[in-house]
Amino acid sequence: MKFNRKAFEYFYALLIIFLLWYMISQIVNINLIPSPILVIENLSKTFKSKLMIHVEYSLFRILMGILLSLIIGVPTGIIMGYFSKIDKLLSPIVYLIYPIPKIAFLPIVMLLFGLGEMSKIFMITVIVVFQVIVSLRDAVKGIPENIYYSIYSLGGSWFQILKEIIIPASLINILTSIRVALGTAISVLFFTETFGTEYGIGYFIMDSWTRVNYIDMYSGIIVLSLMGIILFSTIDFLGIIFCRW
Amino acid sequence: MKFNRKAFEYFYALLIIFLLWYMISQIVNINLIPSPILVIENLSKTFKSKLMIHVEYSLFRILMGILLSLIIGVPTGIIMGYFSKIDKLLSPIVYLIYPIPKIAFLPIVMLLFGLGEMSKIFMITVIVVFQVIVSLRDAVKGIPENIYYSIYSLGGSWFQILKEIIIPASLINILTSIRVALGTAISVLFFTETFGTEYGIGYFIMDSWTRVNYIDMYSGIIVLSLMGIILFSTIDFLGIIFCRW
Amino acid sequence: MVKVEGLTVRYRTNEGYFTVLKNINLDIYDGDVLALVGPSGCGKSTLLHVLSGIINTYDGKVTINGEGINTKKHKIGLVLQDYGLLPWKSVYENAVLGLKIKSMLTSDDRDYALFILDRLGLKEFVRRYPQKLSGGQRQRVAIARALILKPDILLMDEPFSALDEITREEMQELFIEIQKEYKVSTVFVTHSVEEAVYIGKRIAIMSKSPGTIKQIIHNETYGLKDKRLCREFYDLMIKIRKDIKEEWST
Amino acid sequence: MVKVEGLTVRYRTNEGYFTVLKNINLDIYDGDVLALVGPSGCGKSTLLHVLSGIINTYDGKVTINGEGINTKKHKIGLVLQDYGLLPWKSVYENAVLGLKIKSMLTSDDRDYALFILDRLGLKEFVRRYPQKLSGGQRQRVAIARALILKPDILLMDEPFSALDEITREEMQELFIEIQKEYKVSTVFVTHSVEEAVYIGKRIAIMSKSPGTIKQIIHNETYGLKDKRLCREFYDLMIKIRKDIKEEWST
Amino acid sequence: SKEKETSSEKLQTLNIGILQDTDSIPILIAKEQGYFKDENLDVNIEQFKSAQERDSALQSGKIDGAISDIMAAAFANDGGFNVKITSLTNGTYDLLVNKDENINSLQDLKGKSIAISKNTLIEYVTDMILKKAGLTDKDINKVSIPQMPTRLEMLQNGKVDAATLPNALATVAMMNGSKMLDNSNNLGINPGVLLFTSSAVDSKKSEIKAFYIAYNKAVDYLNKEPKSAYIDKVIEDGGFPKEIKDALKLPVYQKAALPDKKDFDDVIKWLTDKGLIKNNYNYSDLVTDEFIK
Ligand SMILES: Nc1ncnc2c1ncn2[C@@H]1O[C@H](COP(=O)(O)OP(=O)(O)OP(=O)(O)O)[C@@H](O)[C@H]1O
Ligand SMILES: Nc1ncnc2c1ncn2[C@@H]1O[C@H](COP(=O)(O)OP(=O)(O)OP(=O)(O)O)[C@@H](O)[C@H]1O
Ligand SMILES: [Mg+2]
Ligand SMILES: [Mg+2]
Repeated sequence: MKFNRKAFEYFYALLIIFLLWYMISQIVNINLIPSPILVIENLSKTFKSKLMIHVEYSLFRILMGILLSLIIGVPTGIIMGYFSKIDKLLSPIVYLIYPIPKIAFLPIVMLLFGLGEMSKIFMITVIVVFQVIVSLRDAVKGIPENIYYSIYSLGGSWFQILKEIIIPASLINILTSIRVALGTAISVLFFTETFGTEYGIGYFIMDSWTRVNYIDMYSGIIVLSLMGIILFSTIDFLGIIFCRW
Repeated sequence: MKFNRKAFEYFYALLIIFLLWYMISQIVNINLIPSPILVIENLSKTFKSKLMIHVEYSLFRILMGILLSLIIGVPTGIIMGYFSKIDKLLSPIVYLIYPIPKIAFLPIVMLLFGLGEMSKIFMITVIVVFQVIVSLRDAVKGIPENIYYSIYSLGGSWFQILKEIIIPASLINILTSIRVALGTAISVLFFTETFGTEYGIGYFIMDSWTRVNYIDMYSGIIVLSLMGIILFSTIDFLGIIFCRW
Repeated sequence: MVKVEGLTVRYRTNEGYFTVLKNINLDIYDGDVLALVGPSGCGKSTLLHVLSGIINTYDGKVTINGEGINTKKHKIGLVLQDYGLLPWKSVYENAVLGLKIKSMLTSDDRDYALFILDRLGLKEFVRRYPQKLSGGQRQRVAIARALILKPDILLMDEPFSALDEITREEMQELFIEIQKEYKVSTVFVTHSVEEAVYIGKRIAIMSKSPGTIKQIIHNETYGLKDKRLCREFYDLMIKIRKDIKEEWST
Repeated sequence: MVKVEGLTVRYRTNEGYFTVLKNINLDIYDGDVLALVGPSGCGKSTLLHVLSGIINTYDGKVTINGEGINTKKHKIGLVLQDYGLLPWKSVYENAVLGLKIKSMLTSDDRDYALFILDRLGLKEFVRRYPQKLSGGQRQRVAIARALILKPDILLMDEPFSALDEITREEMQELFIEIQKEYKVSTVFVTHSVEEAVYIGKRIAIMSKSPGTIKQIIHNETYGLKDKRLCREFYDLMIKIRKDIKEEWST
Repeated sequence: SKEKETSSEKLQTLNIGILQDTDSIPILIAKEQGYFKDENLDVNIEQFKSAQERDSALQSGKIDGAISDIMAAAFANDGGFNVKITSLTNGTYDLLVNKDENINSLQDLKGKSIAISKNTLIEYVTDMILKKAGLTDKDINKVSIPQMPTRLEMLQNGKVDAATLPNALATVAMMNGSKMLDNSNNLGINPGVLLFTSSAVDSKKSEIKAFYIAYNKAVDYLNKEPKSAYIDKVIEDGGFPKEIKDALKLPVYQKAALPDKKDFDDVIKWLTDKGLIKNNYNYSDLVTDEFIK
């Protein structure tokens, strides 16, 4: 029943967006904004035959990218948040590297990781990981000192402090940073799937764009959105499961 | 004295990065990775005459973009976080739009805002604003219910609740989301400054890249990093001023 | 007058609804001082939350002077069990929060605020943030906030529980003094029978969970000077202790 | 034995350093029960924080059996003034946290934990999260945690302050019972002179801030049965009340 | 030129999008030498870093015309954006191989990887070169790398065996030792064109005419003057690498002319064979001879 309600909410959101889109497309009536009806029609005809394979590739890349970012970013962020000395050492480095446009290093990344999956996943990771680090660091810094008191007095090891206090206390923030990371990861697909592949929803959109096929392009965008919604809902669901207190 | 220490930390971070870079450049010895010495030499020679103007343009765009994202994103995020009904209405829409690669809407953005400053600032805003919304919403949701009790019993208006509770309680998260937004904003400069302008550090990097002038390109990247560091430090400083309790 | 009629409150938990208060009927007259005594977990705090407008989903009827609770209109001074201080506000800012919300921070108010803070022994801490105070000091900030507001209705949840005996007695005197002057209707929760008898005009005794009101005792010693030297004072304490022992231990 | 020699603690505030404890000398013998009485803000909690290893920058020397405080080695049971419960752990998980950290959660422990929780009247709440408990229930969870650990040293900061009189007395009895069985060295802070005399083997009286130890009184009534029927019990209370009135009101 | 100003009516500004390739050089020269001004025409040159951005600007009407190619024109029309090809431009595209690869003829490419950008003129030229050697898609491994500098680096560092690049970057590669196997010029194909949106064709006729007068003047200039007279400026404004200054072989610029019909039909056939466009366009559908007689 709860699930039904959720599904209904998304359905309604989709409806609103399509309605707005439809109205705009009818008012301005230019090819740049095709009618959503045409797009959905196209999508329903070609999804299985044309788009499915792109979704599979992209999903794999996103999940791997996010996973790697979390594996690297969560521990780094937590350590920086908890040990202010390490924060002092690392945050200047993070601050220096974070704003660099990673796409400029695409050639180097391709040299290191080749033209295949590795370099795509690496690009996603390297873009997303900094957001994770910064969010986690700030979250851990924000844990009030007195929450630690009981475990200090019990002589908890660093690992126990991590497990019993830091991770649960920053779980909400971990989920938030996954959400933000996910959004970013999906939208950078676009840049990482333009080379060395003919699959991936990012490639599909870019290729449709080159071919000035806006109907295909918007179909791809819708698929990307839906992918996003499914992934976001998964996180919301995890949040409900894990943050029950 | 405090300031000196901070400056020292950054100096040391720069040193480490340059050392690493130097070593790599010496080992691989390809023109894709020039020696940092050459880059710094180039930078010191050309910064004032060539790069300064690009920095000014970019700074303006970033600050405007961030400002707009905050003006839109902070209230939206707060309202979604506080009123769970509004959250239920809006978050599906946010989840749908957030992952869309905004670059795909370049033609529409150009149509609406032209090729000039407006469309660049808009692109930054539209990419960054979702990160701000999601972070803020989650932050406000995370405020424990009982913090509100005293103000409820005093009959505080919604505006007073906002001012006395929600904003101070989520101030750390606002700062975090500015940090994340800033990093993202700086790195998307790269995509927004490639048309309709001959200024901006993103343009400079891209232009140097297409001219296969890696020394210039890396000079631009260093400048971008330094810009980032200055902006990040400003936020750290604001954090110290505003979060004193 | 505050009138509580047939109040029943339920909390939602994972295992379903949990009835905390059951059919509470209670009148608090103007200028009344009602001491509320009850076993831990019987719903005293919940009742104060209802009276202060924090909880507003319940069965039954709660009115102030004939109309529903309107926190905007009525000035409700509340001392929460966990103090309810805002960590980002200094002691002074926390103390005047009530006035500020009611938007009438005149210079007289400021003087009064400082006077109260001084009386509560917090003068030297006005610029500190709550996180840097001791437990008792925090509690006094919460008391200060409620008093500085000069409320129409004062609700205090174990307001002196974290104070040493001497300070506690000073606070009790201060409260009696202020109560005399402003005649504010008060409900205060206490765990100390002695305190209930010392301060209360009437004493309400609650049952174990789900909380009901078992007895309301009119305190004959109310207003007497040097109560602690009176026999009646001790007699009443003994009676109440006997009652609650029977009542709560079943 | 816990030995405190020349302990001085300072807090850093915006206005500079603030001396909280000044030259404290104190011995806690094995099996000792030291009741600590002092005015609000005098540094009692700070002293417990030092003894429990939470604060470790101070002047002076604090040793347990001749060596520095080692929270990993010694089993320190601590009841914090604000309970120190973890909101993401259920009552049961919070209660066995100490055992879990010391990594020895046997099935005997589990039984003991449930026994203690039951004795504290928390049986029906074991699966609840602390945020859904009343103040007194939370405090009892904190007490449960300290007792379930079967600590070498037990430090309790106003452990019964949020409990009604009946529950409080039950808890006191439980504590005395457990203390008798396990002979754990205890320091407990209390605001109630009555409680100090009822439970304490020795009673330490602190001065106003900056806190020093003014007097340590050996409690002659310790171990007596039905103390509350003894004259000495009341005599000692009166003496202490007189002392603190003089001491603290200057 | 003073007299002209008074005689003719005020001309509207013409917005032209260019990319960083040698096709754009006559336009840069015309601006630089003031030939547009001579015609009393304001030309606003917008530089784009990628074909997508250029096409976006064109489709949103922010520019009137652009240096482009036949496939882009076909795509645009197929997508419902009417553009008209007005003339040919001059540029060459080279198929290069890595210096360490032992590839000396087109046949040696069998089984090798070639970096291209998919569904663009680069792929078209590559396909045509391969076709000449009797190779098909199956014989080689095409790798899509749309960013040109990245494609260059992948070639030079041996991540791909071969790559197709436009003139300027090909020169960089050759300076660094890459070998050119063949190019579009040898094949006699030239898909580069200048195109205008149909609304510009309708409403800015005199402007476009004036534009071509200036364009032809610039071609004359380029053919007459020694390279040294303009190369610095061209490198600066065109966004070309500095080090190719001496090595760069500019194409022989022709006065504005219409594209070859065979070229056009070949491109359309290539597009339809690959299923990239839905409609089959005739020469006259897309090309207008209004401005070049
Ligand atoms: N983190 C801190 N920073 C600065 N000063 C502090 C801090 N914590 C406590 N203090 C001050 O130190 C003094 C002693 O505090 P402590 O909590 O030890 O008192 P206490 O004896 O436990 O009082 P109470 O009975 O009210 O709990 C108080 O005056 C308090 O204001
Ligand atoms: N948010 C909540 N959700 C579910 N149950 C709750 C919640 N808050 C309190 N309770 C339960 O309601 C009952 C009454 O709680 P309340 O805080 O009103 O008690 P109290 O009389 O103030 O107790 P104490 O003297 O210990 O403070 C308790 O049994 C408690 O477990
Ligand atoms: Mg309570
Ligand atoms: Mg204390």
